[in-house]
Amino acid sequence: MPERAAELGYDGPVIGPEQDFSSVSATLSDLVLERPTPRWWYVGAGISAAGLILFVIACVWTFVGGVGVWGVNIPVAWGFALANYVWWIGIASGGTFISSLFYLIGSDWRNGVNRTAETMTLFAAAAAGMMPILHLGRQGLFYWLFPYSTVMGVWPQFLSPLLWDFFALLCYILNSIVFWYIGLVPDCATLRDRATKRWQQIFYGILALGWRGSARDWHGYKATYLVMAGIMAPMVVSVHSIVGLDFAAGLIGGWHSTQWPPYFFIGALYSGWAVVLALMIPLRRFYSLERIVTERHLDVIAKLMLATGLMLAYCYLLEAMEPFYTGDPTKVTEYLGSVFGHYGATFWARNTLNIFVPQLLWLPLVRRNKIALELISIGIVAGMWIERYNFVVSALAQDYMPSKWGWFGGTFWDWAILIGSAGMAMFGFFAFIRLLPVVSMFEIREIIHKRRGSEASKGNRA
Amino acid sequence: MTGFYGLIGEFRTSGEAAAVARELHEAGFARWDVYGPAPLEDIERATPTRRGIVITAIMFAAAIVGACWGYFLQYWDAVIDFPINVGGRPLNGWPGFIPSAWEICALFTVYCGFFAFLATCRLPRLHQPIFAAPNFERATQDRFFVCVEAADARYDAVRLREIFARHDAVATSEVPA
Amino acid sequence: MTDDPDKSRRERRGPIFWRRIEELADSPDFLERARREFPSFAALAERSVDRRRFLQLTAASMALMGLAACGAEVVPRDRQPYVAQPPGIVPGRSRYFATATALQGYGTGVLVKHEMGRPLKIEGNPDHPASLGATSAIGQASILELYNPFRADTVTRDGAIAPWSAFTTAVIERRRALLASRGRGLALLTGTVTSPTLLAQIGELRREYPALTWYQWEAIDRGRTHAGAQLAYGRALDLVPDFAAADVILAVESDFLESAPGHLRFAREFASRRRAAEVKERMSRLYALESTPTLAGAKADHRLALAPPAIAAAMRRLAGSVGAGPSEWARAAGPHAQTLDAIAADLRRAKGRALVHVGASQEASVHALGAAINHALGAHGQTLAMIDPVAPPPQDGGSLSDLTDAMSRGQVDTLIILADNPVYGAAADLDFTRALRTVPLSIYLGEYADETAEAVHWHVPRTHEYEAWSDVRAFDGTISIQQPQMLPRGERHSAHELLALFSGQITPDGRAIVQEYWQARARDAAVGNFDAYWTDALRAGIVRDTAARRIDIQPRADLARTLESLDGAATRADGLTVLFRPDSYLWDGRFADNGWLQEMGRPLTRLTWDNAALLSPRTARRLGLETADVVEIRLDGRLARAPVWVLPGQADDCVTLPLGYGRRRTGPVGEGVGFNAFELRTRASPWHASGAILRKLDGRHEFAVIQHEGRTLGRDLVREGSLAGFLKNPRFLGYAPSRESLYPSHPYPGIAWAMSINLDACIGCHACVTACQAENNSPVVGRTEVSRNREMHWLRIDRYYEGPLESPELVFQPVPCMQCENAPCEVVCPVHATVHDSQGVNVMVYNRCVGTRFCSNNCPYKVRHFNFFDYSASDPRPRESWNPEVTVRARGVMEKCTYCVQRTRTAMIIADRENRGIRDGEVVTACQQACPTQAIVFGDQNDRHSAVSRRKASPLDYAMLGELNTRPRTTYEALIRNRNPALGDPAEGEHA
Amino acid sequence: MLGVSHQFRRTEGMAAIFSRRANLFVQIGLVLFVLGAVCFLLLIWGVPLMNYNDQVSFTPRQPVPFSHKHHVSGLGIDCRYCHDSVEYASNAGMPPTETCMTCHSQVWTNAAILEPVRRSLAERKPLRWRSVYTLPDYVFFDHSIHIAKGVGCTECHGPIGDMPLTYKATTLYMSWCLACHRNPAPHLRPLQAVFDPHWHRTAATPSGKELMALYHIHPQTLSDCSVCHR
Repeated sequence: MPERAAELGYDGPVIGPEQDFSSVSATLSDLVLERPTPRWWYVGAGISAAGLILFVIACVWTFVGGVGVWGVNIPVAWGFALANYVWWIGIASGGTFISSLFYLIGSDWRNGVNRTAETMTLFAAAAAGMMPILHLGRQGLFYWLFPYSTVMGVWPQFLSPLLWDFFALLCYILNSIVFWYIGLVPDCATLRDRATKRWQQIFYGILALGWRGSARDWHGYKATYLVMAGIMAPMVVSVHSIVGLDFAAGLIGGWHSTQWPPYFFIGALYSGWAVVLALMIPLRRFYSLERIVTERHLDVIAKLMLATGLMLAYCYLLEAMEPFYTGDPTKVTEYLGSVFGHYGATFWARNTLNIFVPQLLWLPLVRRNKIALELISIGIVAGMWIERYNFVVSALAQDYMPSKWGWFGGTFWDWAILIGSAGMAMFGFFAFIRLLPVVSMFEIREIIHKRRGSEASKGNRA
Repeated sequence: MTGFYGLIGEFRTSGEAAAVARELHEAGFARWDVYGPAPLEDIERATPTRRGIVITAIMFAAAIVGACWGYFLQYWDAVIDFPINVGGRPLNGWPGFIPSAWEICALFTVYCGFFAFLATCRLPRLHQPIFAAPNFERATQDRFFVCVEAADARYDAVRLREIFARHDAVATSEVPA
Repeated sequence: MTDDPDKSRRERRGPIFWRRIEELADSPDFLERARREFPSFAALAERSVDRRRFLQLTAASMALMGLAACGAEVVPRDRQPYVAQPPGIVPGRSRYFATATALQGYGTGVLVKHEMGRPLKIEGNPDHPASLGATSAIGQASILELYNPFRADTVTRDGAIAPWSAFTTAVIERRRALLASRGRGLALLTGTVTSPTLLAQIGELRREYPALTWYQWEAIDRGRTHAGAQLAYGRALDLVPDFAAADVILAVESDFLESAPGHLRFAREFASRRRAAEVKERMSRLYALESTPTLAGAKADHRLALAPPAIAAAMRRLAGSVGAGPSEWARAAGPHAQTLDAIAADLRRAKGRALVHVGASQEASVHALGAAINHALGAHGQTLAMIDPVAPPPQDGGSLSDLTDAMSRGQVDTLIILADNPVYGAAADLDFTRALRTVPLSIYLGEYADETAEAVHWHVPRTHEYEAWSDVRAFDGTISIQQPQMLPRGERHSAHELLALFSGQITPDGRAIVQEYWQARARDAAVGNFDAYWTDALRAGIVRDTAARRIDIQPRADLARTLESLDGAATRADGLTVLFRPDSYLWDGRFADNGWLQEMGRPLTRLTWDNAALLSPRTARRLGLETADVVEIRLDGRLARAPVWVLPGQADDCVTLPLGYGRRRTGPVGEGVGFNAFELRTRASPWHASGAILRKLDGRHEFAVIQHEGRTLGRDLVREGSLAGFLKNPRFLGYAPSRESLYPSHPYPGIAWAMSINLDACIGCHACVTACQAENNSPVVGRTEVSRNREMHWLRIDRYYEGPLESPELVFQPVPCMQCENAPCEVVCPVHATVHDSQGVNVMVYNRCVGTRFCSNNCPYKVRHFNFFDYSASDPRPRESWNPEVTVRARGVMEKCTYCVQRTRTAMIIADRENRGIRDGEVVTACQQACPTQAIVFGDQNDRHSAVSRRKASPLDYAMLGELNTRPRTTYEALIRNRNPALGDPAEGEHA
Repeated sequence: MLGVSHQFRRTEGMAAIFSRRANLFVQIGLVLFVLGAVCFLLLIWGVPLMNYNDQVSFTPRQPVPFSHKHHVSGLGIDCRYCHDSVEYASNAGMPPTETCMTCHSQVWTNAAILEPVRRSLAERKPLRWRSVYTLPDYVFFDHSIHIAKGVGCTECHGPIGDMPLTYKATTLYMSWCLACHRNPAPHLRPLQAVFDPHWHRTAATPSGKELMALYHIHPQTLSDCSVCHR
């Protein structure tokens, strides 16, 4: 098969032409069912597990010591936790959006990456979901945000953007689980049917729920999935817009602006692309999936990432224009402070990583260099965190009252939470790639079928 | 009864299976189905069903109910049960109720859709009679199967075998009940 | 400073509060502290835990996190009624008792609020001439001092705990010997004494021991004021200025707003002529000449920052100009001539209504010049009165240096120290400590086991002022009886009791001593019914008609000649001039163990938990120094290490060293905070010393500052104008509150609580902030937490600089919660933890708070504070000292100013019980009550006749950040500066 | 592509993985899941409302088995005889030992049951009563205003006049407080009846509405947070 790789270029098909139903089923299932766990997996999962342990320790320390162990203060009452939150939820939203929107518009390359994107969504959303709870002063009472009132007779305050956020995140995580799982059911059936070990048969059998692949079932399946995708696409837009509203609905000079919802969403999409690329490039190499996740995939995503990056650049320009357009001294000071002041380094770091460096993607040479692509993607992921950090912190640090200006600096535990949450998400992802097919098999079969059909019709005409 | 679940034919391509399905439909068979590893258009066209519209309708209804409940929950809590002056805003601050209502709407839609899908497929059901068909595990990999249940009023093993064979069935066998 | 030699010793010595966690983990007694901060976690570390135990503890911590909402949840407690209920005690109702506090020997009347027999809060005594109902920051914090668990409470002999009886035995033995020798070798060292009883007791001792020598010493004394009067009038005098009568005031590094005896009254009088909207063209004008910024300088309409010799020169020029000195003085060349002439002209114009007030730090010659100018301006009898010194100077012994000499010569064999901590505060060139160690028997009566207690044989713990009977005179001579507010804990005794022991009383009783004195005095004065007289004195807090008689006295005839003969103090040209100044709150260090005072931002530097070498921006630039650099100060061969703080408004080439820090031994709060400037202070130059060399050392100092940015950056936070402009157009601010909104306004038909703060009146003294802390159970968070911007004061006083930093004008702006009607904080709270009540107050429900902190983010005024750690639980003050009317906040909840909701609600309940409305003035917030200048007014703005409505009707009324449409209930009256038209706007720069 | 097998083993169906019984288990599992979810909801809503949690009828053991029934209903002693600050202070006041002894120095002077009271007086040590009604520290309740506004003792303390031993009669939940603060009318009575443990509404009693007007009660201000939380 490698000798046929030459046929697959960056403008080639999204699936190796030699691939058929059997080869796809066999290739992808056997990664999970037959293939012994590779050494790189132990290395990666081990590092992630170390991160996970760090996360658990940091969480326990935060619970026991209180959020005071972080660097948060007055005026900067939100620090890493909120930056992490926005960042993670952005990555998650990007994944869902790629999966749902490109399903709706029928892009066939989407079928090669949607499983990765959705899985990454799940773990990123889980990491995101931890942050708002962790950052509470009294974490144990987070359930007061539920509309639950037995002995107190008090309800939550529904006008608070945080409550919108709570509902948005809760519903989004719950929906993402179903959206991810429903896509897995037919693949689990394949695994069940190919499994030779008893535990595998039972494990995947239960996950497959007894799926038979009946045409009528498929019909209902497609209808459900279509409507779900139709709900999920606007939902992720709303979720990240609400995250933007957490800030935009506030009164803080640097936050009070209508542009944050789209700004945040574009950033989310951007980090979504970057994470998908950053995960897919090593994954297809280590799992030898070059014939299924082709270079065409990478090229398309890289181009889309470049386009999103330009949109983000436009947002950054708007961000720069607004303070001067309004002439509000608070906004001007805050903006200048974030550019040249105490947090200037983060401002320039984010511009470099998110805007300047990705311009290299204009060059096909760079787009086709997987190492460069990987590095740029990782740079964007980091750059997006820095952007969120700069956004959250610098606006708070220099607000209306100069007398109460004050700086924030992350403590060890702040970093532990950030790095630990990444460890947690990555550990989840590593577990996923050993247990479940990394590419949606039945959706690849659909592409193969479609391609065969079109070839056949072409053939007929000829 | 016959003691069999039905008669099953195994096919290499979706086209063959779809052709069988069309013929079965035209012949007026009711209790039959096509099994395959992906939702493919030709089979879909050949297999009449109303499940899609049922599920979509259920999801639409769920969306409406979810949105209304989401709004009402907030309205009742904030206006009727616990009216309190928050920052000088009106009690029924409806623009602020919309985001949560929408999220609840989305939650309802997706979950009702999921459960409706499971219900229409009668899942989860780990044991299915059809699993007893020889080679059926390839239905989720690369082969297509058409099975007519013995309970069908027009069930006629001889005629069915003839139809399957005409469409190049790889194998035809009886599925035990 | 990086390497602190005392640090490890401190760590060993016992609990240190308010440290950061990283430090905790390093120290050997981690467990001890961990137990306090995280009980379950400590238990974990303590035992050798198995996994099961770990899980239990973790689960318990989690559970506690959820359940331990605010303080304890519902924990059934036992109730113990009295066996016999004392009359007057009603559970849940507070009572007030009058007493007085003393500083430098001068008394200020206070009322102590009691709850179920516990003293809880200090208020000013409206009947007392030095208080008029107000208190100072130190006065407010005295209640914390009372409850300080680290005050000494056992007698020690050579550092070892000894019973009181051993001490009395020792005294009785010594007394026998002393009686035989008629008191030879007996020396008494006191601070400034105004207590009539104590004076009488000393008199009695002298009769018994004719050879007794009485020395007097205060680390920070008012000797120069008296010496100045001596120069001017030929005798020591106390001056009683009347700032309400003065149209033009010249403050010469004056302490009349911050620490001069009677300063609370002076501030009230001063402010009564400064609230522009009320007094209009009668507004007084204040000039200030000073080397280091004072509150008076901050409030001045025109201010000159001058080094000490330049102040003397300026005073000579002024004296020459107003006819109080040779007229050639008025023509002498010198800087700022134009300004000084304009001041002189203004003073002359205001003849009879002008006043010069000279601060205690100034040379006697400057005081004499001030007296001459006052005389020439006709101030006597108009704006100034003279009385005999309230504290009579000692007749024989003399100063601390005399005592040191006597000790070194072996002439003292018994020394009784009643003065506060002379070992710490003695002049550096005195070697007092070594001389002290040669005394065969030394006895020290001190509140803390401090540096002096360490150097003496016997340390007897002194009672707090609220634990003992005594009496004290105010700045005008009025006497107050000090009555104890609770029984002293441990073996604490008062000075009266100690001296009585030497008079042969074996079980001295403070009450009896004071009462006997007053009985005798009442007999002499023939007051008739002593009990009524006594009760009235206790109840009113003053003994009536005891104010000193005013003396009509003329300056010495040869005053002019004397002044001429005075040349400026000899100064060395090289180096900087060091200015030793008492700290605003720690004073001479005696309050160093008071967490409230340590953590109160200094009005001008905004520093907490630290002192620093204060330099002017220009001098710092010249020396290549900046804030937080560490320098070595060399003065006459003595060295000190200090961090630098660049202070705009400081005179060039002057370095101010605040005293009172660097305490080696006191309670754990105050030990090792800052550097000890006493180590550079000598007998000859207690206030100013020239020739200091600063050398920059490596390293940076980490300050705990409450305010980082000192300028308004062109924002309309503080609105201001000139008096002339205001009189021309009272509505010059053009401020009109915005009423536009997408939503209809919420109606407030009943009471609408509101507050108005007058920026003209605010002098930045921080009495209100301390009062708020005392009233509202604000915890002390400690140095590290302050440096992380986590201080918990609900009310802060922002200090802004205007104009060039070399000669800035200062503004103080108190910022409590604005109680916005359209509160941005409320809208973002997801759990209804902060909402409005029907009086329009933005209430904070601690027990509902989950701690998202969004409210604080969304507060444009940043007046919300968060319990990042369990500050209240780690505060060492005992449980019984918290105000039971206010929730003690737990970890993880937000808190903020509530307009003293406990006071408003109590008043509303009382009014409601009687089915009547609230009367104006019935509710007074803690800050308002403490404020010496009545800058803060609180009340019902729906009542058109209330004081707050009248204030808000002022054309100067504006809402800070009103453009955000938050509709604050707290508004400000704009600052008005009464500029001398001849001088223009100093904000545009002073050019001499 | 190492280890990938294209070989398919022909099998005789997969019935071996799950037997027909598996479906039953799944159904049982589903039912249990739904039941579990319902139970969970019932639990989180119900447990706080259970008597286990609200401790109504909690009757702590007291040093002296004091009977309100005997003293109030039997002897007709007014509440205020012992709880003397109830009309003018937040705290109703617990009687000092001397109050007990005003009578018990004359009657039942040797009763064994009163030994702790006599000992308290003799040793000048207070009696330690167990608290029956305990509010959290962040709730500030004022007896006097309730008395002044016609809220009878029994509204909160239940049939205190008929209690041989004092027990907790109400939940003291915030929702319970709010129920009255939002709608006080049904809980009001004429002032002269406030201390009557057996009072009940009669035809002649003014209506709750009239009493509210009489007492100047405005319920819209009563549910302000700052009424109780400071």
